[in-house]
Amino acid sequence: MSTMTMAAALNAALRDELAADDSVVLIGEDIGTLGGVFRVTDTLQADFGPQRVIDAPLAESGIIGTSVGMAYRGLRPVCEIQFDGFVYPGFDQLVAQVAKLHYRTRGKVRMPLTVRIPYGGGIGAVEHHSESPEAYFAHTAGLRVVTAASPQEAYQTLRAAIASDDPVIFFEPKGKYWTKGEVDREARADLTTAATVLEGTDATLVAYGPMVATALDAAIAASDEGISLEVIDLRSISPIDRETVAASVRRTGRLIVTHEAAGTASVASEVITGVIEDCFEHLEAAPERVTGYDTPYPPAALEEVFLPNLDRILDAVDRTLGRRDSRSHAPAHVEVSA
Amino acid sequence: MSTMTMAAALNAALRDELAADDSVVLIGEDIGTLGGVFRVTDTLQADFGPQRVIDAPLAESGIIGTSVGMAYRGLRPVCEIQFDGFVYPGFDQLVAQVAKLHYRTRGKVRMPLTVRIPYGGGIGAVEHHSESPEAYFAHTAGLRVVTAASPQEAYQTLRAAIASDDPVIFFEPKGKYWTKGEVDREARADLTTAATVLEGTDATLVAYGPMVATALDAAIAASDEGISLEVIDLRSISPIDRETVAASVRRTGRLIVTHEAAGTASVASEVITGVIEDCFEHLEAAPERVTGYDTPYPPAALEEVFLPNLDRILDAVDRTLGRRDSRSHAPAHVEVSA
Amino acid sequence: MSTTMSPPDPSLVEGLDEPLQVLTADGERRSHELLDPHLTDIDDQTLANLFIDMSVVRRIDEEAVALQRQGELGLWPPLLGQEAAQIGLVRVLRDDDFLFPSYREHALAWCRGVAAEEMLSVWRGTTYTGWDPYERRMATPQIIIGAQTLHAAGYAMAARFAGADEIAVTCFGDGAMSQGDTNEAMVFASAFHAPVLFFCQNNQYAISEPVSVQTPVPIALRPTGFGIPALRVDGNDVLAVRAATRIATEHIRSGKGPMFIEAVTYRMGPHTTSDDPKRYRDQAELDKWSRRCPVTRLEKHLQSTGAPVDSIRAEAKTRSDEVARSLRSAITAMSPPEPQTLFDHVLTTGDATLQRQRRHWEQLEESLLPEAS
Amino acid sequence: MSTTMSPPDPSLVEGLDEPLQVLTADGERRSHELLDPHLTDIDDQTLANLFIDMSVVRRIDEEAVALQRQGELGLWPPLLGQEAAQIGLVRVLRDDDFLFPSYREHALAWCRGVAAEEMLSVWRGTTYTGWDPYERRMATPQIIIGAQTLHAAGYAMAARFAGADEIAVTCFGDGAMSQGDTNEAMVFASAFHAPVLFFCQNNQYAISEPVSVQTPVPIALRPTGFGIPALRVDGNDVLAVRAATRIATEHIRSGKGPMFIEAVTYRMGPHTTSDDPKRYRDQAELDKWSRRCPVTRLEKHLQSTGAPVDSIRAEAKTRSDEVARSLRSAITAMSPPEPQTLFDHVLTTGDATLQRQRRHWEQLEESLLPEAS
Ligand SMILES: Cc1ncc(C[n+]2csc(CCOP(=O)(O)OP(=O)(O)O)c2C)c(N)n1
Ligand SMILES: Cc1ncc(C[n+]2csc(CCOP(=O)(O)OP(=O)(O)O)c2C)c(N)n1
Ligand SMILES: [Mg+2]
Ligand SMILES: [Mg+2]
Repeated sequence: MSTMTMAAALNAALRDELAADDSVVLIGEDIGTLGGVFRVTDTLQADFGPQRVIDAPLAESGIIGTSVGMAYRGLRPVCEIQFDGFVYPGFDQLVAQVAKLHYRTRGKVRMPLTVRIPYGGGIGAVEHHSESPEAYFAHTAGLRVVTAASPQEAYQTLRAAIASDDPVIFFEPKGKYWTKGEVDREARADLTTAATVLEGTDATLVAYGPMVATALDAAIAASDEGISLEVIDLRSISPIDRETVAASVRRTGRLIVTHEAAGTASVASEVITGVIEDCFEHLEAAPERVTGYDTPYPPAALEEVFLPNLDRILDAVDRTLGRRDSRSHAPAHVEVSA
Repeated sequence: MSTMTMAAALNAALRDELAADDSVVLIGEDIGTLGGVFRVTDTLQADFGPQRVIDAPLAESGIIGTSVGMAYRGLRPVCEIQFDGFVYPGFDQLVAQVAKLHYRTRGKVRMPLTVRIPYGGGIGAVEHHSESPEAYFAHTAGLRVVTAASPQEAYQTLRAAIASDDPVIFFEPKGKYWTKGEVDREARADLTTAATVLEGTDATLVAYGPMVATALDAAIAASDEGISLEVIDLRSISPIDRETVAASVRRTGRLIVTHEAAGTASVASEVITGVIEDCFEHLEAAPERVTGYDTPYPPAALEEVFLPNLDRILDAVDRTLGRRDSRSHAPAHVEVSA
Repeated sequence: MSTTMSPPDPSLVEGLDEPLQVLTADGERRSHELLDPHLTDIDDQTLANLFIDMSVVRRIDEEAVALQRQGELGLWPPLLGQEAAQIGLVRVLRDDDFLFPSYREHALAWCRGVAAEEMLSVWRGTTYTGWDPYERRMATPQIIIGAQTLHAAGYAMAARFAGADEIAVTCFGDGAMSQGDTNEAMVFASAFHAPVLFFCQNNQYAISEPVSVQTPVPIALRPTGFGIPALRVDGNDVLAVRAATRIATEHIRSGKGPMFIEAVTYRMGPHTTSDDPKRYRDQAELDKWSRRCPVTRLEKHLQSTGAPVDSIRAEAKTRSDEVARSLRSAITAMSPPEPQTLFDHVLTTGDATLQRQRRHWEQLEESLLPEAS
Repeated sequence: MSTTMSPPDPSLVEGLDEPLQVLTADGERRSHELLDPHLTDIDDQTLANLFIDMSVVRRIDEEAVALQRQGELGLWPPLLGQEAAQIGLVRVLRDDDFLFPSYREHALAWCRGVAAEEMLSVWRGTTYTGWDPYERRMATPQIIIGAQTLHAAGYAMAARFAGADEIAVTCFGDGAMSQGDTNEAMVFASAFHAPVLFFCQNNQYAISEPVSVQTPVPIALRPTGFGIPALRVDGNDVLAVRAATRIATEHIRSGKGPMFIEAVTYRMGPHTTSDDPKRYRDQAELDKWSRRCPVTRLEKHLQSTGAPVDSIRAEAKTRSDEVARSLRSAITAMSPPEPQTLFDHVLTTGDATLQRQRRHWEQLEESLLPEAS
């Protein structure tokens, strides 16, 4: 066990996989000499050489497409997309090739790619640097889509993603890169189960990635008002661990789902629809979603308006609990934003 | 009024827009001399010239990206993507440029593009020729996403799409290209409202594009069993006309949503979540979705298994109505597939 | 840095003015300084084998078109006219070279041991993949234009990193030259000095669009801008393609990086069985190219060499008839996949959501069994 | 068809061995057969104006870097070292030529009348667009590498279809040469004979990656493969860039189709204010390029022509101080956008779903007003 930032935990996971398996190669823009714009690949090229940690030409389709070819020849490419907003030039190779090759070839060809995407906002960045495109990939059959909320999870989930024979889109909450936590490098994770990070009785609050911390803050604030929230970290965005979510909602009867991405046709829509299918009869109130609004991600000066926050979550909690007056949160709000 | 196929109605809409507005240009692969692989642009290049009906090099990003530039200079490009599965190379230009430019420039730059995409399956085609990618675009703020179920709607919706100052992704149900119907070329449509194509009292069945016909068949089959289904054609996939859907569900208390696309994080998830938000208290049973399964679109020999059909819709109707025995549909099934 | 970079080798492209050729349209063998050294193994037997290969794949093509007409196939993209380009290429590749084709390279599949019915199964709609890519060292048909070129570049990068000397070969058409992926594949191949052969069959058309819609200059010029040497060869001259392929593969295998071949040929048939070429090209053009038919050309050449043409022709016919016969019986006997296989191979491991969908489908099927009603 | 296509003009690219230059690093004017005819208007006043332009934009750049340090900006991509490339280009374009830049072309914006604070507002995070693209005939910064090159090609296609004689100009970097979009832009420009100038500032780096990661051959070779003539010019020589731009724009305006200029320059600063170049390049390289500084070079040249350098320098200083002063007051006075503007301009017309989200947000804000608690 040792304390490290999430960025360091990801670096450790990559280092340990590179060391453990010769077929693992990293490819991306500026991941070599520079060590990545977030330093997640720092020192890896120096230690494993330019053929295992590859500085790629500036072309995302090329990065994904050549990784498909490398996978054909038995390698396990780990692609880095520098920022969320730059994955779209590689979208065709991801949805038409990476996601489909195993199905297309009836299992003959496996695509054990991992595509690392630093994602999410709240960091005061310029356009295309704060997006949350996970729904596009969750809607795409043939891909696993995962994220992590803590250094420990980042470490073990990235290792599990690289070890998986399925293509995995790994969304790294870049806003949490510098948060610290204990990391046990012996711990292993599966890619399929959600985690109940806080037990509660009044309502189920589902979050993942960067929103898990906010969800826990909301649970604390709610508890000040005698509301007990159960907080679930989805971890796997696709497929979703519907068992864990439904089991919780059966107990609480109430559901709130939150993420940064816009709400329409989103992961929140899916979690809510899944719960409707799994345990409608247990719902005591309409599930609520607290997500980014249906606008493009805005300039930094407006991102606090766009992003779901404590107040919006607590407001939704109130609505599911049939308590309409949100003012009571003003103190909590002041507290937290102080 | 005259009777024509949907393909002919689309051709008429393009012809009438080209004639009505000099700034309208068509661009796509094989849309000139050939008149498009579905003949939707037949004779248009001969009549309006190669600078208004442009045979483009084989590059979808190039088609969308140069259309953005043409729009900058005041043109209204109508792009044809030859088949649904070929839109992904143009995805970056669509979501990062077309969808964002109006927002990015605070309204200074408008992107009155129309992107025509023949979509959907059931035509025994090869890979990448039968997909339904609408959810990717519905999740993308800044785009209008529409479709049509009849020649009349195809005509008026395409004209409205071209006339709109918003970028519009127009999904053409290619499986219905050869269905005939009356077309009134004077009729005009908006791009925002859903249509109640059949009134009913027991449950609301929401469909769009190619599934509207199947939904109507289901309503007929259901009526044989004394079940009265209200069928709503969404028409606008994004934004969704939630008013119309909610108003219906408030009356029927039950909801089934159907489309060909895979169900996870889909338009069906969104319609159901929207209804939950709008009229949860009116729901007498869990809403049901009847969609493509969460697999890639399969080879032709398996598409009948993949696609939602009469039986799956009626089965869902039974479930919302708490009637479990589906066997009663066997005759209806035989009837229809005969 | 580029400021101190040397200008490109002037001999970066050969055949720009006139595609490289050793067999004239009349089958006369012309001597060729660049190509002849790579044709020293050509004897009557080799020529006969090439003729038989080309005849058999043409017959498979004809059978496929007929089977499509009879409703046994949903679609078929004929290779008619491109036999020399494909046979000239594949017959001098090494068995461990890996091929990344588009959808029209039936001759490559045939020469890699793929049964005709396996090829056709994809176009019958029973599967997306007719053979095991690893067994044949050939990926199955790629329909997304240009996508496979990046796969080949990546495969070649991996081969180079592994210190192996096999090469990757990717086939694509004139239309594919416009796709970002094809150009990015040249970027990566050039940047990583990857052992990959870019083989472009310029059959003059992308469906209805003549190559002039894609580029006003010869295709073989394009790779030179990426620092990739190119050969522009008469794609209807099987010996020229064979020699060019040898030049390119020797260059690539010796560690000199990627190469590009533009095989100038002609798609004598429709784009696919659902295409009607009369809408966009005239008979005169077709006639002009018919006179350049690669199979007739080789046949004439065999005559000129005094080879036993009649017995070779007979041999080709016998082989073709056999293939056609077994193909027909195999295709008509081909049963559709089991419906539940729809749910297989989405992920390599179980997925609860999909399992649940599968179970629900099974229950519904169960409830709909005729005897049940 | 390509079989009958003529080989490319051998003069398709100039400056491959040595970038075209008329001002040596020491500011000496060398005669140049190709460029001199396009510099006949150069006199002391023109030189002085160019020097002042370059000095002012460098000062804006310095101020922006300082403001970022002080927390007034979130980020800034310095143009330091690329003044000659940008001023040499923009000062000979016509006012109605439309520019499609990347994010580093501050000098272009300045010369198109954009106020410094308008430029910086984007990097302050208050907006994505600091000016009206139609008013300045210049699109606002494009961050997706290569995307704007297709916009320029399309704009030029529309201009040609309209029979207009303005041209489109797109700026991008060495890294952008690897993107599919940039290559597709050359495909479309070439295929449609579009009046577009591709202006690549090869500043030797894409963030940390030297240009050798993108291509082993000179960038200026790339467009020739698309049939687009190219000029490779010393991007730190404002006169050479000016002359090259004139050659290119005359070529393009006369209906001869697109052209490409590679301006060989150097990013003397970090990629952006959050970059640390020490991690990937050494002092020696920096020193080498400092000796080629475009501003010093022009200053030395002014001296050699006997121009009143002191007064020109003074003039430049006065102008720069003015700009800096008004910039600072404007930036610090700049107020953030109203929160509810988040919901504006998604679509051009109302959208019920978003209206509803906006109303809900307003109600929540309302309920959270401090006085309410
Ligand atoms: C990305 C993409 N866009 C469009 C298509 C539709 N399409 C199929 S084949 C074809 C023409 C290809 O021409 P070419 O590359 O010359 O190959 P050929 O068919 O002549 O062998 C087109 C446009 C496709 N398959 N993929
Ligand atoms: C599609 C895309 N991928 C990655 C990035 C991240 N990125 C921003 S600038 C840059 C380097 C660009 O280098 P170059 O084109 O040479 O322009 P320069 O910054 O040197 O002016 C990269 C990789 C991006 N903005 N867009
Ligand atoms: Mg072709
Ligand atoms: Mg650069």
